[in-house]
Amino acid sequence: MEFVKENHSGPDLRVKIGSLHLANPVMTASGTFGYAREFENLMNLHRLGAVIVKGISLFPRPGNPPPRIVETACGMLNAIGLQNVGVERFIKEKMPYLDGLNVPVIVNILGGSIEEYREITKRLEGVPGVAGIEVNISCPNVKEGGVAFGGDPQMAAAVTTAVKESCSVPVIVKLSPNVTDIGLMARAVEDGGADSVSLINTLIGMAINLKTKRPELANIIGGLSGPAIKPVALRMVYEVARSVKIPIIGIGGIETAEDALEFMLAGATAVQVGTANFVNPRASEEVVEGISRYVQEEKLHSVREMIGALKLDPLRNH
Amino acid sequence: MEFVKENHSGPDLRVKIGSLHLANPVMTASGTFGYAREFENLMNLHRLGAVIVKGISLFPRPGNPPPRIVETACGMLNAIGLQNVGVERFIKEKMPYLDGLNVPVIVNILGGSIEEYREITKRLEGVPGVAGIEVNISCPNVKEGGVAFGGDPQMAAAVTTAVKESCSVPVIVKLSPNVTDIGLMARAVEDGGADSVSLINTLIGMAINLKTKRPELANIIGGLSGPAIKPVALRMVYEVARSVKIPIIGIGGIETAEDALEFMLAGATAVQVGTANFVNPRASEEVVEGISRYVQEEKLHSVREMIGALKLDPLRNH
Amino acid sequence: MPQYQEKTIVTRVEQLSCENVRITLKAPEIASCCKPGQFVMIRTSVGKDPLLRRPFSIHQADASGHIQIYFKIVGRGTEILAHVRVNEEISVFGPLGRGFTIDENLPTCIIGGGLGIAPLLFLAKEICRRKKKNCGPDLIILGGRTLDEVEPLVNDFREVGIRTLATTDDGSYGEKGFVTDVLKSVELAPNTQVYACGPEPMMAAINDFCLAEGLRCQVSVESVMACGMGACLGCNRPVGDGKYVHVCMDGPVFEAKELKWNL
Amino acid sequence: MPQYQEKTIVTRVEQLSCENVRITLKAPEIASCCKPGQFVMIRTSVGKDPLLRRPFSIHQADASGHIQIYFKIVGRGTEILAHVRVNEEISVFGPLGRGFTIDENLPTCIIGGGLGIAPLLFLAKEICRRKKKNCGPDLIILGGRTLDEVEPLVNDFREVGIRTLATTDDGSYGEKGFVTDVLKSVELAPNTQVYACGPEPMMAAINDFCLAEGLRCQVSVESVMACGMGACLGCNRPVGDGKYVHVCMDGPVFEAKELKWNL
Ligand SMILES: Cc1cc2nc3c(=O)[nH]c(=O)nc-3n(C[C@H](O)[C@H](O)[C@H](O)COP(=O)(O)OP(=O)(O)OC[C@H]3O[C@@H](n4cnc5c(N)ncnc54)[C@H](O)[C@@H]3O)c2cc1C
Ligand SMILES: Cc1cc2nc3c(=O)[nH]c(=O)nc-3n(C[C@H](O)[C@H](O)[C@H](O)COP(=O)(O)OP(=O)(O)OC[C@H]3O[C@@H](n4cnc5c(N)ncnc54)[C@H](O)[C@@H]3O)c2cc1C
Ligand SMILES: Cc1cc2nc3c(=O)[nH]c(=O)nc-3n(C[C@H](O)[C@H](O)[C@H](O)COP(=O)(O)O)c2cc1C
Ligand SMILES: Cc1cc2nc3c(=O)[nH]c(=O)nc-3n(C[C@H](O)[C@H](O)[C@H](O)COP(=O)(O)O)c2cc1C
Ligand code: FES
Ligand code: FES
Repeated sequence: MEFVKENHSGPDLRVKIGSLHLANPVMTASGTFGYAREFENLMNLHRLGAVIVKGISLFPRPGNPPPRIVETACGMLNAIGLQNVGVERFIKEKMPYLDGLNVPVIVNILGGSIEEYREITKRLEGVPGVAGIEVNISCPNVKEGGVAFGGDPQMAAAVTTAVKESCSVPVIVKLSPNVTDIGLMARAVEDGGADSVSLINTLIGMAINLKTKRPELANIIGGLSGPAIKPVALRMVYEVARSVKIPIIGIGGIETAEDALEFMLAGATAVQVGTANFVNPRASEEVVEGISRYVQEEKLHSVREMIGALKLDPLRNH
Repeated sequence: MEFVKENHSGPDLRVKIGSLHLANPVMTASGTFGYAREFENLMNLHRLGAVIVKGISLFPRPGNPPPRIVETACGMLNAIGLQNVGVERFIKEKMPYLDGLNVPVIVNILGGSIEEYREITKRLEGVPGVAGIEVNISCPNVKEGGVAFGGDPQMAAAVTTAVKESCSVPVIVKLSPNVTDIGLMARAVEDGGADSVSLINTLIGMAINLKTKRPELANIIGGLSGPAIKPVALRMVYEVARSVKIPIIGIGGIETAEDALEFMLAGATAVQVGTANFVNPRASEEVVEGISRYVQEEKLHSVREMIGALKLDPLRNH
Repeated sequence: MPQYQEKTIVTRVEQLSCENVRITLKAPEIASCCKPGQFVMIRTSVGKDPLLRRPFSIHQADASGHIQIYFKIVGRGTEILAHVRVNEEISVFGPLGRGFTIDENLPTCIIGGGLGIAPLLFLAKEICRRKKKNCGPDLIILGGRTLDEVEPLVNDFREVGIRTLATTDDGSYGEKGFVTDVLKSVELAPNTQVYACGPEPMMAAINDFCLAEGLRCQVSVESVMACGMGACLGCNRPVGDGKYVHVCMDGPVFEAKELKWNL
Repeated sequence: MPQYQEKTIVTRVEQLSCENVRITLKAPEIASCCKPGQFVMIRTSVGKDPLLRRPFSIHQADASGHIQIYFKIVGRGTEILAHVRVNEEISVFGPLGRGFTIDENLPTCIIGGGLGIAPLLFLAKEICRRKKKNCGPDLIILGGRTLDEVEPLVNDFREVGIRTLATTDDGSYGEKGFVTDVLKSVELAPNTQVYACGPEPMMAAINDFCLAEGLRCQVSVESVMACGMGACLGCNRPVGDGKYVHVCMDGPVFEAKELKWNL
């Protein structure tokens, strides 16, 4: 039996991502939760299924000039420009605190070349507290004319394999939604060795200020997140669930336990809460609480019963 | 001079789509304005730049079973299933009224094969009042395993050429946003002979009802429209403006004149108002009025000064 | 068919029960031309969320230019509407759809269940007006799950001058049972025109009854709606043979026997 | 640094001028620990649109557990906020950011322009409290475009017990001119601590003046914000050499000389 009946009283919320056991299916999305410490006064970090930290690159990155964010209808655009302290300072300054949390820490990584992804992964391998790696492939491959890794199945598979070869922890590949065929991308990284896929990253978008006649973001384009993108995210999770066998982590506009459970019905084993953390710093904990209540109220043996439990036969009563 | 100074007093709102002269840049998006007559009591149809009617197929289509629509955050999903009366009844029952309007009528067409697109176009050629054809390529090519025409540059170009060969009116190809590279698609249909591209059609999305554990739409997936998608639409218009020379028609979440003018700044020559027609039946007329006011207040010689006028140099005051 | 998009002013808000609210709106243009069974589309938010308008039957309309809607709080739109205050402005668009067909020469039986009662007050009043108050053989049956759903409206119906019976599923008000139990227990003239609005199973049962008894039956049905006026084709309802009708244009009132029921 | 996400209750709404509103909130946790110059993030809508919270300086905080914000209606969020009513609930999250550093041994000059006046009342009161009301050499200069932006607040500042001068661009209230004109015309002790908040050009001019005169100057600046607490990295501001500070964590109060100005 994969999930041994434990001697605890609460509902069974445990899920597995590859070899990674999570106490519940709720993680925080990369780039929306800082390095977790920012939230320590505002919520109980130990309640989370996992923490995913801001994307880390081989060297520090200053990020884009301002303005970096702008609100849109039921969403927001960001062009942070992957600002981060780099893998060395991350390990030295951020990991000790994260390692002290009683929660698996998944490190989101990014690079401009396959070698860079490999290097970061090697550097993270064996660092205490690193429970998994999430590979952000929505970055331009600088060696291949700036085409995003996430838009090309071959490149995505190659990155996956490079990362997988360089570490022993589970590797989650985070898919870009800006593609014609998300199922194809998911299969490519599954074939490349991914233990799991997470989706979606942000949709590429743009906002314009009519008064200044200028883009709202200094970077011109940015990534769209929030409730606005939830329907696209749900559809992609549903499609990917039909394309791969590895566990899926659903992301996109999740604000409540209901949202999270919908992603699980569509086929997700776990979820990530992103933009909602900005609106309600307790959002991710409230999602855990709500799922827990749901599992109890619906008298489920475990939350895992929800995974892919969407009914497709026509409802007579509709 | 392309636009002869006319002897009218109002601001100059005229734009050109191929050989088609429009009194102003505001059209109604296919599928959101019925066959125009539905709105005759509610607004002044003659104020529109053009009317685009519900997509027409070679034979009548009953459409999908209910539910066909569901609201989402700042948007809606639809899976109408391309219900329409077919080209013959359209010509007989709908065109006479439309022809009586003092406004160019653009017929949106759809098909399951290149031949079908060609047939419909031939049938429409020479029908009084048909001022242009908009080709919806977001349909599955039933002969090619159901891959959407709009997701494959070769197929999209082939459809374009077939339609273009079969009529003398301007051909607008309506691009699907569900692609990795929208610029590539736009170039393909430009090379195929399109006089213009319109974008975006709906993003594919899904909604789930947690209570019933079922998709909200009988068709499972549907098309996302409304303010939620505006940032994606603006970005794609901006990208396409950098990829092709033919005029661009911007679509996606446009509710106000400000929205429309933002699309023009991004590179659109004209715009279409879609979902907003449901919320405010006078939306398209109000967009015309607002643009007219803007051109006057900003003392522009013509609205055409707005096309692609986005400034990209960094604003010192930001 | 005239249609108006009006900026209406809220003149009265009545909390009829914990979840049921009645709102009176100054809407002179819509009030001047609407008919029983028609509906309006109401914008519940000035922002973009909730985006779409919500459909509501016209509960009453009067010569002074007011209309009323009567609704239950079931989600975000109705929640917002329930909190409007007097003098606030609401965008209302209508009247929409095909209403009830009235033949003043026929005896009438009006049956409402739960929120289905909403359009029937306007209907009862119009029938009474057309019949010049000669409503002796006419009957109204109002049903609901509990007292809350029925009692607050019964007086308004009684004042119309038509005999009104009430039922509740739990017996907390009127007869205990379903409206169909009452329907079966009363004597109806063979040429009675039945009007029904309520949950689908109720309307289906009434239709069965009417078919068996050879009575005419008109029903008012619901569907999701984006536009309410024939533009989106979102409000379809199967009528068999893979054919559909559109609730906003072809209805919301239909001859009961022409429909398929969602049970 | 304690931070709270509080469900606050509106206890007072003051329309100080056509566009400027002051709201008092019962927020005991935030009131108990906030410092002048800190801000709060306020949710203006319960729905999903507008989605993000809006940042507002803490205008006043008192021992009875109330805080105040003072703002101008500039867009949708502030429009909604301006229409809240007493007893309504608002979600407020804070206190956030680094506030002003106060040295009670230094003479003080507080300069506010337009909405930049907002955080300065709390600051003036705290300085006065720390100095045990010995504010003889201290000075407050409040400026704005017109009377509307200045006059409604002048009394509150005068009551603090610090000499308060006012200017308006159009001369409709106080001296005609800019706050910097006044600043240049008064005598300031050489070790004066200047505090400024207002439009960027004003703060830049004050910074220039202070640099020239060798005065200390702290400013409170703005930026767009998604989270207000260091999680999104959206609120950056260049400080030269391609380096950034983050207004919500490193500010909003900075040493003026460390910043680059957006002119
Ligand atoms: C022609 C017509 C007339 C109507 N007249 C009335 C009336 O007079 N009084 C009244 O109370 N209601 C009436 N309705 C139903 C009313 O439109 C819905 O209750 C309302 O749209 C719900 O909006 P919401 O935002 O509160 O709920 P949502 O947040 O949109 O939905 C909340 C829940 O209610 C369900 N729901 C949504 N729409 C409907 C619907 N049309 N019917 C049943 N369940 C629905 C949803 O599936 C969901 O479970 C009418 C509907 C139609 C089509
Ligand atoms: C730390 C901090 C403290 C603040 N304190 C106050 C205060 O005490 N009183 C007050 O009135 N305002 C204050 N502001 C500004 C306030 O946050 C904005 O006015 C508010 O967010 C606008 O919201 P809105 O939805 O009304 O406008 P939106 O609809 O978001 O925007 C409307 C217009 O206002 C502009 N705008 C948006 N945000 C800002 C901003 N931060 N600064 C300038 N222009 C902006 C937009 O570019 C747009 O043109 C503060 C900002 C920060 C960062
Ligand atoms: C401000 C911001 C920064 C982000 N940074 C990252 C990042 O560094 N790496 C990454 O993989 N995703 C990043 N994302 C994407 C989110 O992790 C998430 O995939 C996306 O926002 C969709 O989820 P949401 O709608 O719940 O926000 C960022 C998103 C936001 C809003
Ligand atoms: C109910 C509905 C039906 C539509 N039908 C069609 C159609 O028949 N053909 C087509 O090309 N686009 C169709 N569309 C897409 C719209 O024309 C438009 O491209 C899209 O809705 C985005 O614009 P919007 O956000 O302004 O609605 C439909 C959209 C909606 C909402
Ligand atoms: S609701 Fe749009 S057609 Fe009926
Ligand atoms: S506003 Fe999010 S980091 Fe400052």
